[in-house]
Amino acid sequence: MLKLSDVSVKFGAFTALQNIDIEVSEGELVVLLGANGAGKSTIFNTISGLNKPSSGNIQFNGKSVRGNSPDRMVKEGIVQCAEGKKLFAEMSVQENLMMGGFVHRKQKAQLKQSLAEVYALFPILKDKKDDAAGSMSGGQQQMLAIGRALMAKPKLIMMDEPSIGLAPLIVEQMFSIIQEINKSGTTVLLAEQNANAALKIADRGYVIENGAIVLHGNSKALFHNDAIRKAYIGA
Amino acid sequence: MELFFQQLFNGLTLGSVYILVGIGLTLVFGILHVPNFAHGSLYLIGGYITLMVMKGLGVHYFVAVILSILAIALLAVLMERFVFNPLRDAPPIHDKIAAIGLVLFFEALISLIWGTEYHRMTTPFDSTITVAGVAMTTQRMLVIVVAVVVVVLLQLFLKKTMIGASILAMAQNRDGAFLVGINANVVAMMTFAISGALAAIAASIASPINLVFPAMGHLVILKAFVVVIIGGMGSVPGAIIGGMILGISESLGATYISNDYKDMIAFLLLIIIMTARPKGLFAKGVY
Amino acid sequence: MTLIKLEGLTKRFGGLTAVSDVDFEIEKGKITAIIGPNGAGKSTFFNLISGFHRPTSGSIMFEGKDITKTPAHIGARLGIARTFQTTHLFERSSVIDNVIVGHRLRTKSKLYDAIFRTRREKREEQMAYEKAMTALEFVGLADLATMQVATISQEAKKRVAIALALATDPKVILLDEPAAGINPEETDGLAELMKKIVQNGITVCTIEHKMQMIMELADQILVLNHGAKIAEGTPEEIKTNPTVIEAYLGGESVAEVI
Amino acid sequence: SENGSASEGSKANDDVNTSDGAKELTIGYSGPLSGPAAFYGTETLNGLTLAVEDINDSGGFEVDGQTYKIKLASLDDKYLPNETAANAKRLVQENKAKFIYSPHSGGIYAMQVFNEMEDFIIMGYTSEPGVTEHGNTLNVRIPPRYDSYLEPFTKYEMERFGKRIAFLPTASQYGKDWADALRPVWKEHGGEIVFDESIDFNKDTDFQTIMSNALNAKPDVLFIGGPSEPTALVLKQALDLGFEGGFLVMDQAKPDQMANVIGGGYDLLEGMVGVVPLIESDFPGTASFIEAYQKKYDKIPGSEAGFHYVSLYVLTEAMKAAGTVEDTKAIMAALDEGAKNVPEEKQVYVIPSVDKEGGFEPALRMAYIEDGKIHVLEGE
Amino acid sequence: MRHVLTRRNGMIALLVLSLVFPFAFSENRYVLYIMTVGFIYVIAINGMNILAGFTGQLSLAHAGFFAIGAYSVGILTTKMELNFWLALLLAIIITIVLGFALGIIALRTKEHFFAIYTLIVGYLIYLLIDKWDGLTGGIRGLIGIPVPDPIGPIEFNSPITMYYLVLFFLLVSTVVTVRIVHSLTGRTYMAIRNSEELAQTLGINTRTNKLVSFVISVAFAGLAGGLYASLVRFIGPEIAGTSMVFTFLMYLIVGGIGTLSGPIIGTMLFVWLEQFLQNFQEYRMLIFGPILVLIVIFYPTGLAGAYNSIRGRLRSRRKKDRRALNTASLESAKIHSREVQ
Ligand SMILES: Nc1ncnc2c1ncn2[C@@H]1O[C@H](COP(=O)(O)OP(=O)(O)OP(=O)(O)O)[C@@H](O)[C@H]1O
Ligand SMILES: Nc1ncnc2c1ncn2[C@@H]1O[C@H](COP(=O)(O)OP(=O)(O)OP(=O)(O)O)[C@@H](O)[C@H]1O
Ligand SMILES: [Mg+2]
Ligand SMILES: [Mg+2]
Repeated sequence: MLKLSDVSVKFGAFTALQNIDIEVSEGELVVLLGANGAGKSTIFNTISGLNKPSSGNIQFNGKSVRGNSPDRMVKEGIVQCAEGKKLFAEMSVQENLMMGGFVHRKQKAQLKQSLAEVYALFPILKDKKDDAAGSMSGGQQQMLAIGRALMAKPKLIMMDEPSIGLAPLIVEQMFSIIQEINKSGTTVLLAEQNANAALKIADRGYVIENGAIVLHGNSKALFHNDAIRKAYIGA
Repeated sequence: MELFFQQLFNGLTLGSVYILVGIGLTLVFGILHVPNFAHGSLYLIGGYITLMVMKGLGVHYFVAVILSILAIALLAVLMERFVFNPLRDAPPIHDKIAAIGLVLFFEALISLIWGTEYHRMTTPFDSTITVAGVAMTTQRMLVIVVAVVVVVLLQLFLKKTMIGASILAMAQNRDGAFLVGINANVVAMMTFAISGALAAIAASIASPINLVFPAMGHLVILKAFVVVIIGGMGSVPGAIIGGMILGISESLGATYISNDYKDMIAFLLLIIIMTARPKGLFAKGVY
Repeated sequence: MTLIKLEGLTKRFGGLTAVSDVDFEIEKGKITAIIGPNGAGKSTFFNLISGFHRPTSGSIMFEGKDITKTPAHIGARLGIARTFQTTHLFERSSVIDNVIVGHRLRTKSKLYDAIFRTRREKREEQMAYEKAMTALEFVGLADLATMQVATISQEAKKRVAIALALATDPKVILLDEPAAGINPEETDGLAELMKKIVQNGITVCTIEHKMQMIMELADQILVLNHGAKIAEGTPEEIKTNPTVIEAYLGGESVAEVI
Repeated sequence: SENGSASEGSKANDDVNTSDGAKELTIGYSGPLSGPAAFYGTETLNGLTLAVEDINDSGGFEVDGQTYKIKLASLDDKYLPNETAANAKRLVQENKAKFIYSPHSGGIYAMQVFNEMEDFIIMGYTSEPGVTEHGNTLNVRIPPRYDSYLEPFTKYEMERFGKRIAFLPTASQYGKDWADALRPVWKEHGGEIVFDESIDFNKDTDFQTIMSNALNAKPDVLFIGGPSEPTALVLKQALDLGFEGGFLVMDQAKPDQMANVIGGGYDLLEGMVGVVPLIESDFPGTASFIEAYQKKYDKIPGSEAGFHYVSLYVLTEAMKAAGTVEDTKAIMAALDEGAKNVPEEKQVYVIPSVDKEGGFEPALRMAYIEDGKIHVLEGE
Repeated sequence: MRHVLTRRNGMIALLVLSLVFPFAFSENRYVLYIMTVGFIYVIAINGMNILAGFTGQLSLAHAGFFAIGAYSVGILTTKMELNFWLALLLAIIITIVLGFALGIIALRTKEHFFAIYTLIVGYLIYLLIDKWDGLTGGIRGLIGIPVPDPIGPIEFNSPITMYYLVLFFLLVSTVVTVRIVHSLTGRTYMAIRNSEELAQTLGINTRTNKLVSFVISVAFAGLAGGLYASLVRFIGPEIAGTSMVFTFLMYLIVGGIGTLSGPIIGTMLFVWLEQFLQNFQEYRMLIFGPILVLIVIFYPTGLAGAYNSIRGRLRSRRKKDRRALNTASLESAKIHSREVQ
């Protein structure tokens, strides 16, 4: 479904990504593991069209989407739930969610349906639907960000460290929600540092270090890999 | 009492013009987070185009106004593309300086093309109606009517359509807007186009009351900033209230306090408001 | 011994009560952890202690002195240092320049000293520099001193933020989720660092979601939910507290997994 | 613009021999060529340019056996006095100009600080009496002083409309000085000032507010003035609000231009008294000047252009009479004689004499509008 | 070789140049005058730089304070007939007092609001000068301001002595600026510029520091204004106008805001550029406007900033070699990528 071949990204003289190859098939849940600054967010931003690759190719459903503008990518069905949330701070929770469905703005009924689904997933958002997004706590904002991404009815959702700053209870919920989202037919590409939890729900994984992929395989294999246990799972 | 109502009417006219200019400014201010000092130039050129189209092509006033709106909207879009978009990541002071560069350029250009003399714009709305001792020219009534209509339409657009909401969304988080599939460039251009169109409308309907001349943008822009600040930047309802406060306080201040000091009254008002509420009257609680 | 004593601490934002009638004591020389679900009011709690927000009601005593109404910069001078949930540094400056400013509050040089480059100014500049280097060495970043902050890793930034707080010569240091977004190996390093800070006589107070780390590290834990205190006690007590499990931990197994 | 600008010839100009054996003499100009007052500045410069061309085309002028041609060096000062000062220094230093024109009192005052030290003559165009009151010995005032208009204007308006006047002049210094001078005169003749404010054309977006207030005081006459166009608009707004009295108009505004602004002929200006527009004048040189000006600039000249034109003839004639192009004192002393020697066909205005302070003394004239027609009244 | 081109040597060279400059142009009072006016602007802009460039607070009332300094000297010397030096001292004190009062209120606002608040205050100062005829001479201005009174044998009635007088104050203001920027106080200001919130948690009283910075800034403006009054000897309200403050700002940005050499580079360059462009008369804004826009877009850190970054790039060549190494290790990392089963 999604295929990155030999993608490199440069920021000025600094090479952030080096010859990345990633493949995600329809319905899969794939995790990207990597330390801080390894390049996970950069990969996402490159797929989203926020960064331009200096070389390599990106294909989605067999079509080259390299160089597409970010809004085109959303229309294609690739939606990112970014690190740092990037919410509309002064709009209400519900308005944020509605904006999430911007590309489907013509289908009013479908939007309503999606909104109900998101509220079912995150009841707290419904309680706070008229509050300004900026006034919510870190964790609540994270839920809103995911909810907003879901509103776009993505074929592929990319989640950048969704568990960051969340309470354990919520983290657990979050991972099961991700699993649920995946099961309901959305392909998921997940960036995580919490390798333990991520590998438990993922089908496959890639390990990124210093902007390059050093390891990849199915999640079981990765989970039992010594190097990974040492670096990402601890103990 | 007659005088009071006359001045109230005058204040309404003035306020309507301030509102139209102020809303354009506040929208751009909200999106770019930068005061566009070149907004006065859009106003200026808007006035000239209406006048020159009327004179040159001999078309009806309304036709000229529509052409002017289109032209200024386009010009504003070009401004966004070639000046403000490249400066998106620069510190805010830079936009101000670039805007000043634009002001200097456009004023010189206008003087070069159409000379530096004052022009008067004559319109079909030149008759006077007197109601209960209050003299109203039809042009002045047109100013108020147009302002009301434009403001209502704009508010509907921003609040009731997703495209309009996307403008508000982008004002708050540009990257976030990208992520939900809003083409931020299109929105930025659209905002500038609206802002330019409003400036053109304001200039076209206010010029028959005043004159058309190269410095006419200066008069309005400073007051428009007062309107924007009183109303809170990016807030359309705020700009409406700000415009009315300013227009009416000016006309009543000139009547009951002093004409010489009436500008000071308006600006002192702003100083007092900002001293009490450092972010303007209608600043939002969050952030 | 009690370092900070809170009584009836309450903070409202409009209709929302972010912190609600909390009584609590922070022990000197210990590590105190604050946990609770998202939006429980933990960060707000810190904002109140550090003087960033003023409480709606209640009082804050620091070393027996009432500091309920003192602004943030005075709090810092009294010895309350903090880091932010989202790392907050002077991105454009070098690491060392960042940390030097941290010691500014312990210097007295004024404009006069700057213009005439008085002996005091020179002495204090030297002092601030040394202090900053010490702090950087303490957190293990001395070799990054001249790097620009924007170019260093997330984990290093967290350490710089701690060094910056340490450079203020604090009595207590408030850390808002220091381990968020860093990997397990680094988390261990951070725990070590926190222990080292306490050993140096500085009280540590931290907000954290990483239970494994907290349960090992903390001497005392405060649990907030909906702004109110729902429990307080040692890690053992908290781990087994049914209210906490229901509201936050969500089953014993979780604490071990994460 | 058509004029050579300052630094093109930065050598000492009067040494440069042109091909026909004539020497070049530089006349400096510093005025508003950009910004809000540019229209006014351009007008004055145009009049001067036309005179320069006329003089040069007719072979220049001869002083003490040497023929001179004039080179005009013009600089823009945006109406800012400190810019005028900088420009004047530049014209003196780089262009060796001995005569510098400036059409605004701020610039003139700024030059008066150093013109005697630097030894150049200020050719000032302002009717403000103040500029000749500080005893500057190298200062020429080209237009008539406005205080001569006060009496006749007052009498005319009072007789025709009544004694109640509302003051609404421009808020410029010039407008204020005019108002200060008019007040005692109006009262002396038994009049009453029922409203006394000013309008700032640079800051006000709408004059109707102040006009409503003024008319509320039920005046018979309105005292207005400033540049022609906004003045005309003020007048029009008074009519819109139903005013039917007279208008006493400051000398800055010209009836012909005002009529143009509010559209059509003089009938809307009924009841106004003011200065005579150049186009309504019939001095020996007026008609040909207007024609030449229209041909070159495609518009009708105002009196500023005319006065600038004639002033350069007065100046060259004064140099001839003094026998020097260098000795500023001698030239100042010869101005009166110069004025008398201006060739008749060049007399766009007749300047019978120049007073000791360097002020031109043209005959007093005023214009009034009755029954939709302009009438000119010649003074003695 | 590298040692010759140090910043200090550059400064000395500039200083020597400015000291001998009048001898080369002793005949041309125009050139001296333009230089002197430029230097006066630099003094004012140094003040603006301390506040906007280093403390991060853009005050658009700066021209207003320049005018207050100028009018104080003007009024005190003409109407009260005070000695110039006393008047200058008083002028600075007056600007400081007024600046202090304004600072206390205005600094409650932040960012754009502060900029616009001060813009409006500046405009009010202008209106006040314009309307208060009795004190300021109103729109006509103040005429006949005397040259500075002689100090011993030194008289100030020639352009050269005025040049040196202004140069002296320029040096003083520059030294003061440099010292502040390189001190703990300067670090404090920059901390506030970079993040006011963080500065507060570090125990910095941002209010007081911003206020002091504001006061230094207006004191420079007042000094410059006072010198301006005695140089031009005729002042009108337009020196308080908005176009004046934007001119200052323009010079500062083009030279490089937040750099030490920015004010002098930007000012001297533009003051002369404007003189040069006089040749184009009414076309000159058609050239000048776009130049300004282009500079701001392509040299956002100003000319001084551009120079610094070029120097920085030359210096960091060595570091680049290290980066290459980094890339090489990535290369090998790729080779090691393998699939685990
Ligand atoms: N816009 C940019 N300009 C310059 N460098 C950048 C930019 N964005 C990212 N980088 C650099 O690229 C590298 C990879 O960053 P990235 O944000 O992709 O890492 P990450 O794996 O997502 O880390 P984290 O876990 O901290 O989110 C880092 O060294 C970062 O500093
Ligand atoms: N400045 C503010 N204005 C209005 N509401 C606020 C403000 N700051 C916080 N809140 C609200 O107070 C509540 C507590 O927020 P706080 O940031 O303290 O939570 P937290 O416990 O730190 O959560 P997290 O673990 O997600 O960071 C939240 O509901 C939040 O929306
Ligand atoms: Mg990331
Ligand atoms: Mg928090």
